[in-house]
Amino acid sequence: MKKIYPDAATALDGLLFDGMHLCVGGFGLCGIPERLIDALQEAGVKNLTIASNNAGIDNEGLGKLLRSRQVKKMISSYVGENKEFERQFLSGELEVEFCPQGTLAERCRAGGAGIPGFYTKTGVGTQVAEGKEVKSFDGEDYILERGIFADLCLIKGWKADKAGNLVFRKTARNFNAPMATAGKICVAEVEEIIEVGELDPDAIHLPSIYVKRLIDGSPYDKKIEFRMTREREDAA
Amino acid sequence: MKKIYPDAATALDGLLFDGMHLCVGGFGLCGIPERLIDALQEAGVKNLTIASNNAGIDNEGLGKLLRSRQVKKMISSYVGENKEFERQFLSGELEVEFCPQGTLAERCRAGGAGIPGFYTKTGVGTQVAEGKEVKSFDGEDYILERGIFADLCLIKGWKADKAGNLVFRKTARNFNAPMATAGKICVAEVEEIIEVGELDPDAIHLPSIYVKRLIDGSPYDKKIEFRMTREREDAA
Amino acid sequence: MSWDRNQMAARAAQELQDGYYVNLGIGIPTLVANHIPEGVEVTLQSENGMLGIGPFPYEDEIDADLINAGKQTISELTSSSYFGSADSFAMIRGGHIDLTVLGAMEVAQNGDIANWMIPGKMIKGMGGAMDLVAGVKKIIVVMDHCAKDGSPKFIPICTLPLTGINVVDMIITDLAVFHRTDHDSPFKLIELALGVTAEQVAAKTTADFLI
Amino acid sequence: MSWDRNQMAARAAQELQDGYYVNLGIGIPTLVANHIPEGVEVTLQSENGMLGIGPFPYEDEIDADLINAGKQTISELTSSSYFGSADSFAMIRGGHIDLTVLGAMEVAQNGDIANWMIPGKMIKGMGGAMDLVAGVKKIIVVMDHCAKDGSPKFIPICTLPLTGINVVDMIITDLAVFHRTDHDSPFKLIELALGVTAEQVAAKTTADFLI
Repeated sequence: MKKIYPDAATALDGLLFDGMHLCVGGFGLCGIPERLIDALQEAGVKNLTIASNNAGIDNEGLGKLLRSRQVKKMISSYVGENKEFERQFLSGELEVEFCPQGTLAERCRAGGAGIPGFYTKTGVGTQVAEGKEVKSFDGEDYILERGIFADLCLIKGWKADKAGNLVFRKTARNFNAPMATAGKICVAEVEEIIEVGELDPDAIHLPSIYVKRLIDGSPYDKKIEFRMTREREDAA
Repeated sequence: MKKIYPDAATALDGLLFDGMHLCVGGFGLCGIPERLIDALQEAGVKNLTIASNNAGIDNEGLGKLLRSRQVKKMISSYVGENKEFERQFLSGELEVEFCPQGTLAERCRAGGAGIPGFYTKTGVGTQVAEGKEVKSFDGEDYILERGIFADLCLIKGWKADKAGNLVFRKTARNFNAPMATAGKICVAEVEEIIEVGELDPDAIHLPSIYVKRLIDGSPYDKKIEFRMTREREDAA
Repeated sequence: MSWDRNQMAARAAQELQDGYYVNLGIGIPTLVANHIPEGVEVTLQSENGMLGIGPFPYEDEIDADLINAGKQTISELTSSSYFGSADSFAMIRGGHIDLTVLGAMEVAQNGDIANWMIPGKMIKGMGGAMDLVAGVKKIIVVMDHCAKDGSPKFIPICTLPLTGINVVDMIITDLAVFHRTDHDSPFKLIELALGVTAEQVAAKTTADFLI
Repeated sequence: MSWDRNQMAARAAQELQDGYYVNLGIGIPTLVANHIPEGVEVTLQSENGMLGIGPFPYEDEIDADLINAGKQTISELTSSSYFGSADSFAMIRGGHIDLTVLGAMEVAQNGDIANWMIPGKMIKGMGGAMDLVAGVKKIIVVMDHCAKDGSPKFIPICTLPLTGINVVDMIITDLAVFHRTDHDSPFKLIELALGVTAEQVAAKTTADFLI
């Protein structure tokens, strides 16, 4: 059972169709599956519904798919810093479902865990609750949120072994972890593919069962949205 | 903020009361918080409701608390291999709520995650579904299961740093992972307490926020329920 | 001639496909691991929190922190990974496990299964059985065709408390194999143990099935 | 004299207790980290998946894989840990974070808060704000007492779309501090900026509050 593919285009071969639903990992531009997004753009698949915490920025990340008008609907918690998004959204060309960040993460985790719905206090009494069932538990109101289960999940990891066991690095783990589980098939890109046995079995973030196709997407030139630094104090 | 206590009795000081609810980690005798269970027995606290996948065996693990008649109710998925349990259960002295193993794990994870209820296909149409709400999602029936949130969680880890970051070892992770989150306070026993910085921040199983009190319970003489081995083939 | 335990396990093993992630129950299902076909790579899941179960350990490798769901000592592989119980059952409930092989006390012709309790006897609990039958993609039951008293176990309606409703895809007994292509279809007798006839099977079965 | 941004942040920092796990919002709330009282150890959570946020990195430490929820580069501490978004919000929603400091556009006298959208303007989304106000044990709002046009922001009923209902525990403005002991009680004016009078505060507040 070979999981390793030579590039993003071949890794997505046979999986794409117009109108499909995707879960795409990353937070801002941190930990986004760049190579797979590029391949989606090249494949030209259209009318996509994408669950992703953000929608990239102009011409980075999912911003590329917005520019090429391949996205019908976004399910996101925050979509700032993106002019083309704003234009399509305001003109009604792009549908957006705003979902609280934690609810979005949990909806993906739930979908991946066979849980079609769960109750949360998040959003009770707000616009987010409109049209949703409200139920009281121990005297407190909660709203019913649905699990998300996509046709395809695209994630970015740090290292994976040839069996598909995968680890993330620092805050690039973010939505990649729950979203890897929330679909019929998950394709992962990583910075390095290593031999089976090189990862500590106690320290694997994503067991091989979730990673069905894998590419080495290196080299990466990771983008930073807000570069903050401090000054070194002078040696005394 | 000191989290480290000299022994199990002091770590439980001020936390115990009759009629309290507990979550206790472990699977069979693997990864059970032995020292903390012993301290519960010595404290003599009574009428306990305990969520734990198993109930120990005669005079090991929670079996000790059964023998001293401190348990009013168990919430478990499997309770074999325990004569005293059987006697109390059949005589009606002990109440038992049987819960499918995955539902029990998820109920604890949900309780710890602020989710009071979730839907699952597990148990639909069985005794487990009796008295529970049934809801249809996309044409399939699911039952509503409640989150578990206890007064106190007792878990066993492998190593923890002095800040409370904790790692488990192999299959001793089991229910210790979700149960650590499912209560007002979690007390952990580990085999070794190490310096802050000795654990890889990417490889921590239980972040320090969950571990409020910590003891070094070593040395451990871990029990094995079913010792299976194979023979080495003779060298050719 | 009926199949023995190993032959039943070997028959179940023929359902394994390369790349499958599989959960094996206790008893005969455990033996399936000994009959994995040449060229087929499968990864075994243990619901207490492990992917990639290895063989029983050598005496000097025994580790109390390394057990399977039957609480037996096991070993790990280079490809193994560990996780907690909630993540383990997220995997199971979420439909990520391709196949499970389980024992049963009864299977009904509509795919219901009963394998966790007998009224009047001490109840030990369902463990992970209800989660497995509800979540795994393909459910194979391996069981004796008849109970010790000779009564059929593949029957019109289960008499024992259920583990799951309409979940079983294949039944392998010591006499025959029944299969259905989907959960709206009836079971079909697709295979007989050497020397066993369809008539003999029918005589020992009260469930309706196609031949 | 009204408080400036740093003074407001310093006042919020006085609510920190030793051992607290804290989530700080973007803007003035971020400044709270610069005013943590001597002898008080707090651990900062970032909802994108980190406990133990360190200071901004030195130029040669910058790491694109290490950012806070505002997408700014940060550094790690020896006590830091990383986790995924579902685990991060399990922590938040589950009530494990002791305190959060957030900005707001409006707070109502019953504790409702609005801080995520203005009808007619481009909606950017609520990010993690709704999860934080629903899940964290203690919610402190830090905001200017009045909007730029001089209209009060602590008001009888929110006019903007809500982020959460009946969730705010304390309001720190440039003029005063309001607190309530539980979610059934009204807010009470408990502190004034130097030289500010209760009458001045009352004149700029349409919400009912106790003095």
